[in-house]
Amino acid sequence: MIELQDVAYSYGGAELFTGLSLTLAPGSFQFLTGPSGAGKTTLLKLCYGDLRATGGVVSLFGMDAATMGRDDVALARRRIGVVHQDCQFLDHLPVAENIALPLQVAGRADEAAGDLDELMAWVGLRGQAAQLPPQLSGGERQRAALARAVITSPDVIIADEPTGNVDWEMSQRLLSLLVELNRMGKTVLIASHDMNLIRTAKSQVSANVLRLKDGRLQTGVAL
Amino acid sequence: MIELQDVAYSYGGAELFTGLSLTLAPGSFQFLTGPSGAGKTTLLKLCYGDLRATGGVVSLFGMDAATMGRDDVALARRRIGVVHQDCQFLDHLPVAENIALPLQVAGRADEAAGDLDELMAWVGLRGQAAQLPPQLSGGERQRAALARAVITSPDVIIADEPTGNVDWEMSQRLLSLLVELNRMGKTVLIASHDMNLIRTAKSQVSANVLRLKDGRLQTGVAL
Amino acid sequence: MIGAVTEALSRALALLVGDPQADRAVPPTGFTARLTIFTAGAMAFLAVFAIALSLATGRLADRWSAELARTATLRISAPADQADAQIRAALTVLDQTPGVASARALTDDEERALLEPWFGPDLPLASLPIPQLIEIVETAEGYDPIGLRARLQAEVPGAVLDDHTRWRTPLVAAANRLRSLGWVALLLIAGATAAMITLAAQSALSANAQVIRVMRLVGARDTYIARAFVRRFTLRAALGAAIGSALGVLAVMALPDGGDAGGFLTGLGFQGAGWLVPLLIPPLAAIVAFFATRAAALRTLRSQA
Amino acid sequence: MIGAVTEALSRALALLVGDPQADRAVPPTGFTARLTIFTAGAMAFLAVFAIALSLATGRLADRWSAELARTATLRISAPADQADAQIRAALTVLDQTPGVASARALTDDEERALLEPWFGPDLPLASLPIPQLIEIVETAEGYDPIGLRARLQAEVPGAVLDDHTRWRTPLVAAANRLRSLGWVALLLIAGATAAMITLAAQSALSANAQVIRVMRLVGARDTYIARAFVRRFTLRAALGAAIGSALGVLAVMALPDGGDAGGFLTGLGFQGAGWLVPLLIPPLAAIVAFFATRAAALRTLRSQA
Ligand SMILES: Nc1ncnc2c1ncn2[C@@H]1O[C@H](COP(=O)(O)OP(=O)(O)OP(=O)(O)O)[C@@H](O)[C@H]1O
Ligand SMILES: Nc1ncnc2c1ncn2[C@@H]1O[C@H](COP(=O)(O)OP(=O)(O)OP(=O)(O)O)[C@@H](O)[C@H]1O
Ligand SMILES: [Mg+2]
Ligand SMILES: [Mg+2]
Repeated sequence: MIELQDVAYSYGGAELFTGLSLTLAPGSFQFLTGPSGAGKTTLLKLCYGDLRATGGVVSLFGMDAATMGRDDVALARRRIGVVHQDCQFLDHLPVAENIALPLQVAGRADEAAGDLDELMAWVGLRGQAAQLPPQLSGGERQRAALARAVITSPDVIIADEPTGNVDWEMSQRLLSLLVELNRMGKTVLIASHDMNLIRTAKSQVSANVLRLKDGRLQTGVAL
Repeated sequence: MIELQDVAYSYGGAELFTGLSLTLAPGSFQFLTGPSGAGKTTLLKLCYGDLRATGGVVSLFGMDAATMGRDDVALARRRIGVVHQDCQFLDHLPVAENIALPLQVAGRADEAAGDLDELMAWVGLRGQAAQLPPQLSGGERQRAALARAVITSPDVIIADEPTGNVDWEMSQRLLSLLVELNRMGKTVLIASHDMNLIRTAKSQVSANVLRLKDGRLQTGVAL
Repeated sequence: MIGAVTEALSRALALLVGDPQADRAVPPTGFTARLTIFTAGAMAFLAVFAIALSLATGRLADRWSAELARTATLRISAPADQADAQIRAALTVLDQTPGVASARALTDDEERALLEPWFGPDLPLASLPIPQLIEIVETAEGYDPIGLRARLQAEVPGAVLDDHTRWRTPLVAAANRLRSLGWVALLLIAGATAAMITLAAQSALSANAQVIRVMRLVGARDTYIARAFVRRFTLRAALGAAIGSALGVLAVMALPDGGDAGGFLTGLGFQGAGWLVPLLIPPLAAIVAFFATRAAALRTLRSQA
Repeated sequence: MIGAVTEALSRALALLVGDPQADRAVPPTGFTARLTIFTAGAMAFLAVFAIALSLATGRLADRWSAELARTATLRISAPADQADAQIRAALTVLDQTPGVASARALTDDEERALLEPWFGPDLPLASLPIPQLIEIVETAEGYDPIGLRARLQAEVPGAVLDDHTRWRTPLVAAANRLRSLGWVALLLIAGATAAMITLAAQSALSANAQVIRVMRLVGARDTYIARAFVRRFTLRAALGAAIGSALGVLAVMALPDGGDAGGFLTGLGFQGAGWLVPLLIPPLAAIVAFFATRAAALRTLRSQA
């Protein structure tokens, strides 16, 4: 689905990482860990075409990301559900509409009704459906962002620190949602610092743990 | 220092909590836990005068928060270092200036030089001093926010989820900074979901754990 | 060629046609909204005045040109017995001069009317040795006064040509200056409006950077996002301009009417088809806003990841 | 009382006096900055033109009033033998009429000059039974034409008073209308400028909501925050207005000079002290911006926690 070959990235100064290769096979479940500032967010952004590699080849769904136009990227995004580290919403629209936004944009608004309700209940936002995003708590924002990322039932789900602000119980619940989606064949990539969460996940699904440190990516890390 | 007596708060709808009392004694170290959406952030905002209680009395440094003017609140804030859950900065100023901002505003800019360097090294941002805040990683932002909160060496430090985006090692490091400040007599109040962190803290300092759930505040919670 | 134009037009229309859902992506109100409406309104109001000024001075210049420029006077002083002959000779010369539309001798009554302000109505014209006057009406091209003078000197020695030039030129120039001033003001206003709407659109776009980021994140295409902004701004500019023009027209109507008092300065208002000109302002403002916002939106979008 | 004013002034100045550190809190550039500078500039430019128009039409109205209003003509047609006596009688009457500053009979040369356009220079005035003309110069208050006519009819039967009123009134009215149009335009421009700067300031403030939140969070007082915004906007408005006025003055200077061609329409430009008027625009714009931004900033601050 998404492949990075010998990829390098730098924000203008020194290179953050070089010679990094990674394949997100369909149906795989991967965790990305590493110290703060190692470049996890950067790596995820490469995977959904938000940044362009300064070296190497990134291919999204078989297309070379370097040759994709802005509309190609937009279309690819419809197949990738993304949870940003700092969740952003359309602050003037109620949470429910924000969560349904990807369907809206893809012209599939009619699919929303049933799924939306169920999904919002699952992430515990039923009571907040009519609130505006700035009126949500930190954890509620993260849950709304996750709901928005999965509502289109995309092929790939990329989540950057999706449980940083929620309690242990809720993070279990969110994890089980992702595991469920993975069982349905979706590819999942999650950046996380929460070792407990990763351990729990490994008990439920065959998850691979990647570790990004000092510009090198280790795969199959044992905890 | 900060006292809440029989405090209630509601965002217009149902009451989030009522009859809540809490005293932050000088030199105390407290953790605030509770499920996402319980009202932790709301409670902290009451403690630094960002919100006004809809019932009961909040007193900041002996003054009734309800009677404080905007300038009084501003002056009280100079004695309270705050780490917001969503860290915000002046996006056009480099990280170092952002961290020194509270000194600037209080007219104590000359004190910055030595402390600033040391502090930035401690939170691991020496290399990022000249970057702009939008160019920081999620964890770096949190560390910068913590550094900004403690640079004036305020009497009270209130941090909302200050380690949600940093790795375990770094969160230990930040914790030891807060413990150090607490040993110097500062009052510390931290909202956190991270039970490991709280456990570690309890081994270093006599920390009290508060739990906010269903509108009720339990004190002295065992983990 | 026609195909390309049609396509460009239909794309422009597609950008305008409402997708109520896409529209909801842009926050409906806020200061930039009010700023746009107000700017468009204020500028339209000023534009109505500038147009009124231009049209009025245009009429003034035309009238002065017509009244002053196209006539000249030939004065024939000759002994009574030769007068008739000289008049006939002069008329012949004038008939043959290119650029002279018509020429005729003034009757006694007309001469008396001319002199009345100074001498009263009872002037015994017949008994006075006053010159005979011939009124010359020029064609649009005008005649060559130097050539005409030379011929007249040869054939009608008693004739003096007074072609009013020293009167006409400065007045018509002044009226034309006023008129071009009105058009310059209009151009300035249009330019300033375009620039302000562009800037307002750009500040709205940069204030809504988060909207753009979120929309891109969930897979919206540039045109989908741009459309929402463009529609908003186009409609706001048109609305503001419509209000401003309406108020401007009302204000012009409320100005004290000059009538044709003096018959000399025309009132500052619209006449006939002139009333339709302010109707052009809102669509023009909308067009300006459309292109300004579209360029700004696409530029802003491309500058973002 | 004086104390209060002094204090208000010193507080206003304290808001303006630079604290380079506080200033850094506000992002230096961005579209609202450009928008403010441009708006102030464009409006100042238009204001210069409106002022020039007002001053020029003011001069025009004054001149027309002076030239046309303050003189009248008395025409005396009398048999040659009675002429002198009637002229003397008329002058006596005029001397005694309140509102007449001076009156004198035109000399033959002057009459000849008046008639020259029609009759040529060789008119044998002496031999003609043409009326004698008396020029009357009014005082500022003017005289009562009806009363004067009645007295003249009694004492100088051959006199006809022509007081030019039917000429004067519409012309002066037209010039005054143009002048007030200029002032109305000026008021409109000033109002629109104030409103636009307010809106620009408010959209800048709402675009910088995060700055305000952060500053409050770290314990900055409202005045500290407001000062940074107010200074920025005041300086921007002053800068923009200075540029706009300078360009406006250059543009007015570049207009083709009417000279006093025709002596009738005055050129659209500044004369004498008039050149100083555009200098007032930048400080006025700054004052407007100061109060507009200050009100907007304090309002925005108070609306936030
Ligand atoms: N726009 C930018 N310009 C310059 N440097 C940047 C920019 N964005 C990120 N960086 C730097 O690149 C490094 C990696 O950032 P990234 O956000 O990928 O880290 P991360 O692994 O996600 O960290 P965290 O766990 O704290 O979120 C950081 O040191 C950061 O300061
Ligand atoms: N401005 C607001 N208007 C209405 N409701 C609000 C507003 N802010 C917060 N809330 C609601 O109040 C509740 C408590 O919010 P708060 O941010 O205090 O939670 P929290 O305990 O900090 O949660 P988290 O752990 O997720 O950060 C949430 O359910 C939230 O939806
Ligand atoms: Mg990150
Ligand atoms: Mg919270």
